[in-house]
Amino acid sequence: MTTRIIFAGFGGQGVMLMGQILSLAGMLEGKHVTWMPSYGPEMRGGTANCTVVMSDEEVASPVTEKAEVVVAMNIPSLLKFQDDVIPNGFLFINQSVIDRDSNRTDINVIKVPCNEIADELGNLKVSNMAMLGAVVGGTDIVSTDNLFKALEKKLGSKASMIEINKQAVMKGYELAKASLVK
Amino acid sequence: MTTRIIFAGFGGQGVMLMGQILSLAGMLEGKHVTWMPSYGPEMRGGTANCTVVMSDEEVASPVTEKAEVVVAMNIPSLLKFQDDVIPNGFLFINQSVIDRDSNRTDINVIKVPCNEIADELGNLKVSNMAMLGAVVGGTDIVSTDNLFKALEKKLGSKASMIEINKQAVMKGYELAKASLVK
Amino acid sequence: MAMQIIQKKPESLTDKEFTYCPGCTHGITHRLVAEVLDELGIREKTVTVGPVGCSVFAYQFFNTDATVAAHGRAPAVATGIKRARPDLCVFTYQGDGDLAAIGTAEIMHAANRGEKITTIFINNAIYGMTGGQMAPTTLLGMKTTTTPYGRNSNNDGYPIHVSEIIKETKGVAYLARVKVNTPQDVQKAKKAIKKAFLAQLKGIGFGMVEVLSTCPTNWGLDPVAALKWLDEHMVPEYPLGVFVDKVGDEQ
Amino acid sequence: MAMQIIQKKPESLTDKEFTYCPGCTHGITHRLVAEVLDELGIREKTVTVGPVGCSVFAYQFFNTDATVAAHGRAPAVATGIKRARPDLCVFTYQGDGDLAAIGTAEIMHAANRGEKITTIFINNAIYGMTGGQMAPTTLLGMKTTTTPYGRNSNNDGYPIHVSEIIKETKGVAYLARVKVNTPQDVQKAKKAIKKAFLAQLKGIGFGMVEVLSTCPTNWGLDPVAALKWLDEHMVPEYPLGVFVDKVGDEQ
Amino acid sequence: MPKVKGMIEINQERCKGCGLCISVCPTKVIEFSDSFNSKGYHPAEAKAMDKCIACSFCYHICPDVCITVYREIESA
Amino acid sequence: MPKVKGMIEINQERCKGCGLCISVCPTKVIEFSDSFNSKGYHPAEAKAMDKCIACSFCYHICPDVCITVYREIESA
Amino acid sequence: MAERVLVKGTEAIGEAAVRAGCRLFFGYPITPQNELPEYMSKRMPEVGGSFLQTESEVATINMVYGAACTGRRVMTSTSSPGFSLMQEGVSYMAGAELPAVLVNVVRGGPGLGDIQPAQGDYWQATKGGGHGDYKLIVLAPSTLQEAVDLIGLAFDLADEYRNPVIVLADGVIGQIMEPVTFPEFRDPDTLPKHDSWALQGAVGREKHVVTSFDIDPVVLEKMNFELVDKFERIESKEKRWEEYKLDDADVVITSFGTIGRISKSVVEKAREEGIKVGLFRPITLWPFPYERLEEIVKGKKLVLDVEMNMGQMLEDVKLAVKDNAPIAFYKRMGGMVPTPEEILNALKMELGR
Amino acid sequence: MAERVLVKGTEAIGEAAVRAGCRLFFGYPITPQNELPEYMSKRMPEVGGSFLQTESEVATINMVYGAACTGRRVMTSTSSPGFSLMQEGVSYMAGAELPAVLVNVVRGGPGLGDIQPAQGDYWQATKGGGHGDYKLIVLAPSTLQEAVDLIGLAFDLADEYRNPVIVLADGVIGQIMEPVTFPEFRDPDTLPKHDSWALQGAVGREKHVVTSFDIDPVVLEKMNFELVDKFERIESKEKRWEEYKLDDADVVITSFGTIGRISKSVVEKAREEGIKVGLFRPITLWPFPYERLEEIVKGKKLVLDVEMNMGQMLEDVKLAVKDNAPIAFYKRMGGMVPTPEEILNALKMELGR
Ligand SMILES: Cc1ncc(C[n+]2csc(CCOP(=O)(O)OP(=O)(O)O)c2C)c(N)n1
Ligand SMILES: Cc1ncc(C[n+]2csc(CCOP(=O)(O)OP(=O)(O)O)c2C)c(N)n1
Ligand code: SF4
Ligand code: SF4
Ligand code: SF4
Ligand code: SF4
Ligand code: SF4
Ligand code: SF4
Ligand SMILES: [Mg+2]
Ligand SMILES: [Mg+2]
Repeated sequence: MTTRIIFAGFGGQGVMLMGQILSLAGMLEGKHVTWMPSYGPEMRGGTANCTVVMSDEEVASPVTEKAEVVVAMNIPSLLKFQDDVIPNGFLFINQSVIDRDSNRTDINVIKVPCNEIADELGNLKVSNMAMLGAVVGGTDIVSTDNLFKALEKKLGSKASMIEINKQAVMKGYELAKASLVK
Repeated sequence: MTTRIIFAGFGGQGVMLMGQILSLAGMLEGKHVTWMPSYGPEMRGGTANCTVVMSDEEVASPVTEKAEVVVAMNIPSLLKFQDDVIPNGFLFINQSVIDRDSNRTDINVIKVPCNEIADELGNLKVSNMAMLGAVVGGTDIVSTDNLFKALEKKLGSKASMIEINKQAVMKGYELAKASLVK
Repeated sequence: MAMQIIQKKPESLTDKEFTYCPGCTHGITHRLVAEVLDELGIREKTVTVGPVGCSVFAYQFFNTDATVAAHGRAPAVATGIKRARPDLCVFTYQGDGDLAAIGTAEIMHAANRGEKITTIFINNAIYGMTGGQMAPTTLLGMKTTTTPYGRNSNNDGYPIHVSEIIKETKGVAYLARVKVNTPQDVQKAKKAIKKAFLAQLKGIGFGMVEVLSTCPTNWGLDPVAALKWLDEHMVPEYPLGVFVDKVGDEQ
Repeated sequence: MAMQIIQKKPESLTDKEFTYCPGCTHGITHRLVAEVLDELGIREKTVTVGPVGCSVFAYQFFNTDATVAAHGRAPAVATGIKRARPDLCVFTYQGDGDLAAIGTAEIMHAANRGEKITTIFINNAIYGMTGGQMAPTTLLGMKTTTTPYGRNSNNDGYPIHVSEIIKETKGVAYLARVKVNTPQDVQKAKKAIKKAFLAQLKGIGFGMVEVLSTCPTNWGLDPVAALKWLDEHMVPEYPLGVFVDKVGDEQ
Repeated sequence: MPKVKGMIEINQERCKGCGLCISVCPTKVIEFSDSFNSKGYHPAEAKAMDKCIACSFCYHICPDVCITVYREIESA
Repeated sequence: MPKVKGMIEINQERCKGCGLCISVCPTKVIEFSDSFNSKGYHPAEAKAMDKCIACSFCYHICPDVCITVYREIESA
Repeated sequence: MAERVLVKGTEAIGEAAVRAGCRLFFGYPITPQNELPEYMSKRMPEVGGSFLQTESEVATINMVYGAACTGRRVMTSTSSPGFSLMQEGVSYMAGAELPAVLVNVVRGGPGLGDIQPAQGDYWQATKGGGHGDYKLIVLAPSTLQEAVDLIGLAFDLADEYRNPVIVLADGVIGQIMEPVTFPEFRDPDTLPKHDSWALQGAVGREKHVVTSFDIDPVVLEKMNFELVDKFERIESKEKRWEEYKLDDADVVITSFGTIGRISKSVVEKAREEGIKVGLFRPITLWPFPYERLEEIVKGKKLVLDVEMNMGQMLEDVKLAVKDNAPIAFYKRMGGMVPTPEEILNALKMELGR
Repeated sequence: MAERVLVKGTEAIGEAAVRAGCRLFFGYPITPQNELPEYMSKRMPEVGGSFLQTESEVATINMVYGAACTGRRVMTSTSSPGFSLMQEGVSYMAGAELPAVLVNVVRGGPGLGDIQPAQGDYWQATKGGGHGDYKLIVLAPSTLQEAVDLIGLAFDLADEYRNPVIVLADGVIGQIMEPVTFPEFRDPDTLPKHDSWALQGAVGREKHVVTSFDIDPVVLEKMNFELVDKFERIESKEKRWEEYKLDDADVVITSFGTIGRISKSVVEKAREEGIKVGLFRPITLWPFPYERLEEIVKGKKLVLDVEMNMGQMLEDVKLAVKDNAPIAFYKRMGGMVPTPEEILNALKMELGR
């Protein structure tokens, strides 16, 4: 099984980090993973995005046109990537910033109020972790255990920060689980 | 038949011009000709030299290691090129500058007091023409007619100069003829 | 009483939206150049030579014939065009990586030849396009992605003073350093740019304007703070001024 | 009474005969550099970086470890050596085609970085090695094989003033222009060269000496006349002087 | 002191919400819009147009050439 | 005025006959040799050595490092 | 046991170089390899090395030349246009027999092109983009782990043969993150010192000279012949490649680098559909493993060469295959990376299926 | 009837360019082609053209790029190291589809090499010394008359295909004097104006843009594919070669440029000794006449490739010959020019005679 996930948003939204932590979690899970950023002048003013490919086999192309999962953190990202989700795939929308709906009806759309979650926890910066939690909750692509290990590894020194990040992850996770049940 | 002639001397001795006039004469004679200079940093302080190849057929290599005729206008040129003359070939030595003999005994050596001839004619600059005359006199490689035509063509405008150059050629020519008879 | 337009987008710009980051003053200078082309009425005889840098898309923005030079070589490309067609007006638009690093030889010799071209030089103390590496004009102590510990003169050399250097070449007809971080400075900058074009049009020689410019993205500042940072940090290192003026005053 | 040697060929030269034309003052400057290496006792820790130009054979003449850089790139090569081995003394020896044309960017940035190397810059207003083409330093009106009608500023640009330009970079620790056409000047030149090496040895920064030099062959003059021509034509365009001196006086 | 009457037009689709115009307007005519444009920015909006004195500062500083400035004149 | 006594040695094989030393010698010690060296040049020759004042001018100007200069000293 | 870490390609290459004993890095920014100089600017001071951002790629390669003259391990990295600017210097280095590792993270070309992954610099790397007769050893990694391993090899080969070595990557290799295992740090004492020729100051010995020229063609020809000998030695000893499921294959895919890894998926997918496909992936692009490929293709139904260029390695494939099997070619260009599916389709087309 | 004149190679090339309508020359001195810029510095002002001695070859090629942008005929000339420095610019020109004629008077390499005649830049010229996928048309004259003729052709091909054309010569071609006949001066009105794309000021029309890039790989790939189409068109239409005494030949010598002419003497001398030798001399090195050579070599005893390099055209010869005939190779390097005698000896050795 191979899962391709596109994370997209503004530069400052921690999009790259989300992808990296997920990749690391995948690696800890014993999977083959690659992470690939979009690069270049697109970053200027436009969207920043990265692709994670996670697979039981060696990863062939780390570049992808279609994806099982798309995470849109802002409007331009939604507009750019929603069409790339495969039928029955997942689209995660950062509801706090995106005030509109997807045009897709053949996929699972999960809206996450990332900023609100982060706000509640008292630090706007963890809104990306809320989203990451939602992705894992929605797809079960890695275990929360490995996700937390990856998170600790990546955030490293700042132990104080780890707790709040984990909380954000769990909020997102549960929200996604709940929204799937519906 | 292919004849290769190396002209060698100091930068200022008109060595290149000698070769070019001979080539032109050869062309007028209906022969295939190429003229090739040595080039590069050798010119600095060392010898300047050029090679003329004259042939009934198309000229293959304009570069040559051995030559039917070598013309040495100064000592370094003599030292450098005397060994390149083929057996029974010709070595022309500018006696006015070269105060020594060739080490070769298997070739025709013709000594030409170029500067003295030129001096006599009242212009040191025509010493190269004296040598060129000697070469033609010694080898009959072109007719004096075509040599004169080439000379006129090359010297062009300075009609006044043509006469004295022709005289220098004839002096050298006769001297060479005479020295062959000996 | 009626409303009359007193300022609007110049004709010498296409409708294409700039690709610069929000608040990046590259855009201001683009507009100024276009206004000058409009005022001088030379759009139709102008060729834009864009650089490699954030302004690599300049060829899309100016409504003139245009090309993109290899990184740093805009002055050479402009020279080629100008020698082929001396009747055209040719200008280069270059960043500080483009002009002051890889393109050092080309700009120096275009200036020294008195090549009848105009150069707009955007000094933002950083490599914008490639993601915030040190430029030759980066200030001492400034952290960039290739000076993670701050620019250190011992290892990385000093901020280079392009205008002060170029003024020592004899072919320069107009040379000034300006900034574009206040409305007043913007208007002054335009005057300088106009003169740099007149240096070419009048056949006097090489004209160049060094424009102190912001890079909010790679300076890590919001656009308004970047304007202020320019005054506080760039100007002390790079004093404004007219270094050469053989054009004289416009009547 | 006995005879004591007071001047003789320095140790830092090999026995290899120079390949320069008769009377070419390249040779004088070679000797001066070698004398300075001798006096400073640094032959064994020096690396010579030769150029492409008539002095392409410098690597054979200096009795030091040596290499030949690509045309114009000696300052970059020297930088590479120096960064790898800061304990070594590295100098470049470059002509005006090498340094002031193709190598413009490399010398400017070595100077601006304050690279701890020394550069001997031979300004003979001509491309010697390749047969007398125009150099960036060729004087206006001067006939060369590529300015058959005389150098014309309108087409060919102006004589470039390398020292005046380089003095505007902040990494320079010592910079002077000298000439070597009289015994007195030769001795002065040596002092300058010594300081340019001390700038490196003391770790202050980049040291350079511009040496006005003759090219009898391509100037079409006999060697003695060339010495005079240098005074009459080169010096007025390129005034002698010390442009930067952070080395201070030697005790 | 006769007050000049001005007006501006902002091309909100082109605007990138950098706020430079807001920072230089001497009479605080301009503010960020609450809504997004299609690029996802909050564009500038002339919320107090009556205060505009047609000084063109906003035009001069706008890096994206979004602003057109008008001034009231005696009709010809 | 006590005259310093000097002496020079010219490496005639190395000499290229450029004449620079001749042109700068204040006491006209040096002239061209009549003979050629093996490079084909007329090398410089110290023909009036007794006039040499050990000023080293010839050494300084010689581009081919052909000259060694000696000066008479009190023997130690 | 060394730990697996998730790193970016550019950093993997940088760290691998540091562990191989490289303490000198010169570079000029260019996408898509900026993170490599950026990493080195941080890392070099930590390990007592030297990082310098140069004024241009022309300066870079000549600084590398200078540093290599001292016998120390030195590296640079660039992308396509930057590598073109280095050609004179590269030719000088090869002529002067200087060891160094040059990384080219290829992007779309020609000219300014774009900054996406491409393989259009194959000819430049393997046939000599510079003037004169020389060869660079060219290593093409297809995964980050391989990139890490090849960097170590690159330094060793450079030192052993006194020849520049190119590591030819692309934006995929440069930009992705993958788990890798790093080798141990090389003990500085085990690194070659090159005392017999390097420029280190002529203390108590004859001077050393490093140069790529001799004005006398007789001598230069001798130097050339010696280089040719060396190249033949390298050709006989250093060919490297990967064979993947070739034993029973009817079809051989040839590809390198990023396409090499993608082709493995093609092999799998094809086999799922009952088409017996195998992969021949040259790891050394020069020396190219002609003989082995020639052996392999005998009796095969088809050789499908796949590249992100107009058919550059294709010429080497043809030189190896000759008339021994039909050759087809599938290309993407301009920074487009083909998917396994489209390659498989191309393959099926060629097979008439 | 046009007159035969005895001229130097560099001047022959220069005058041929002037007659072809070239009025723009940019160049930087380098031996052995200095007489060409020198000639142009004199000649251009006479014909109302423009000569500029540039600050470097890097500047040169970018000036050529600029001049070519205006649609006017422009030329430069250099020798090996200088041509290496032009590689980035050449790639840009090919990418931007700019016509121009580039003369490379090849000298001994690699690196600084020497200044004697050589052929070591064959790969650089034919396989793309710069980055990315592009091809230059490469013409290799073997006599001065041919050089004169090929210069005219070079300008025409450059204009027709909007592609740079290299004239690959060497120190022999550059330095010799031979009799040549010059063509008439081209009427300026008959020269292509390139009004549809050239930069001339956007007077009453949409702006023109000349560039080698697009940031979007989808678009860049399209540009790439169009280039490939063009290259295929050139391959199908522009192959040129000379066949000499091949009809009854047992042995085929393949060689180009200077060696091509020398090989004719080999053919003669060999035939005097009863060995039936013929010559196949590619005139366009790219596109290389593979098909014709393949046809010719069938059933031959031997193909002897002779070059002044380590075997560069040899690869193209192999691509053409495949297993159809045994191939031998004879080389000189470093600026050494082989004599007909030594080539004949090599040939006899190969034949076991
Ligand atoms: C030969 C070459 N080297 C490097 C690059 C990569 N590159 C693109 S833009 C740039 C620098 C941009 O900085 P600057 O010129 O200051 O312009 P800015 O983006 O700051 O406006 C570099 C190094 C390139 N395209 N070509
Ligand atoms: C890349 C390159 N371009 C051109 C040349 C040819 N070349 C050799 S020396 C030289 C100029 C020499 O002039 P200069 O530097 O002034 O030294 P000089 O001979 O006058 O001492 C040139 C252009 C070269 N070797 N390499
Ligand atoms: S990166 Fe900097 S210079 Fe480039 S567009 Fe953004 S703000 Fe402007
Ligand atoms: S050509 Fe000029 S610079 Fe070169 S050695 Fe001769 S005189 Fe000296
Ligand atoms: S014209 Fe002046 S007053 Fe009016 S909005 Fe703009 S800045 Fe404000
Ligand atoms: S300055 Fe321009 S781009 Fe910035 S907010 Fe104002 S109108 Fe928008
Ligand atoms: S030392 Fe002085 S006096 Fe003696 S020969 Fe030399 S120049 Fe003449
Ligand atoms: S200066 Fe030196 S080379 Fe010249 S003539 Fe005197 S000794 Fe000879
Ligand atoms: Mg910048
Ligand atoms: Mg010079």
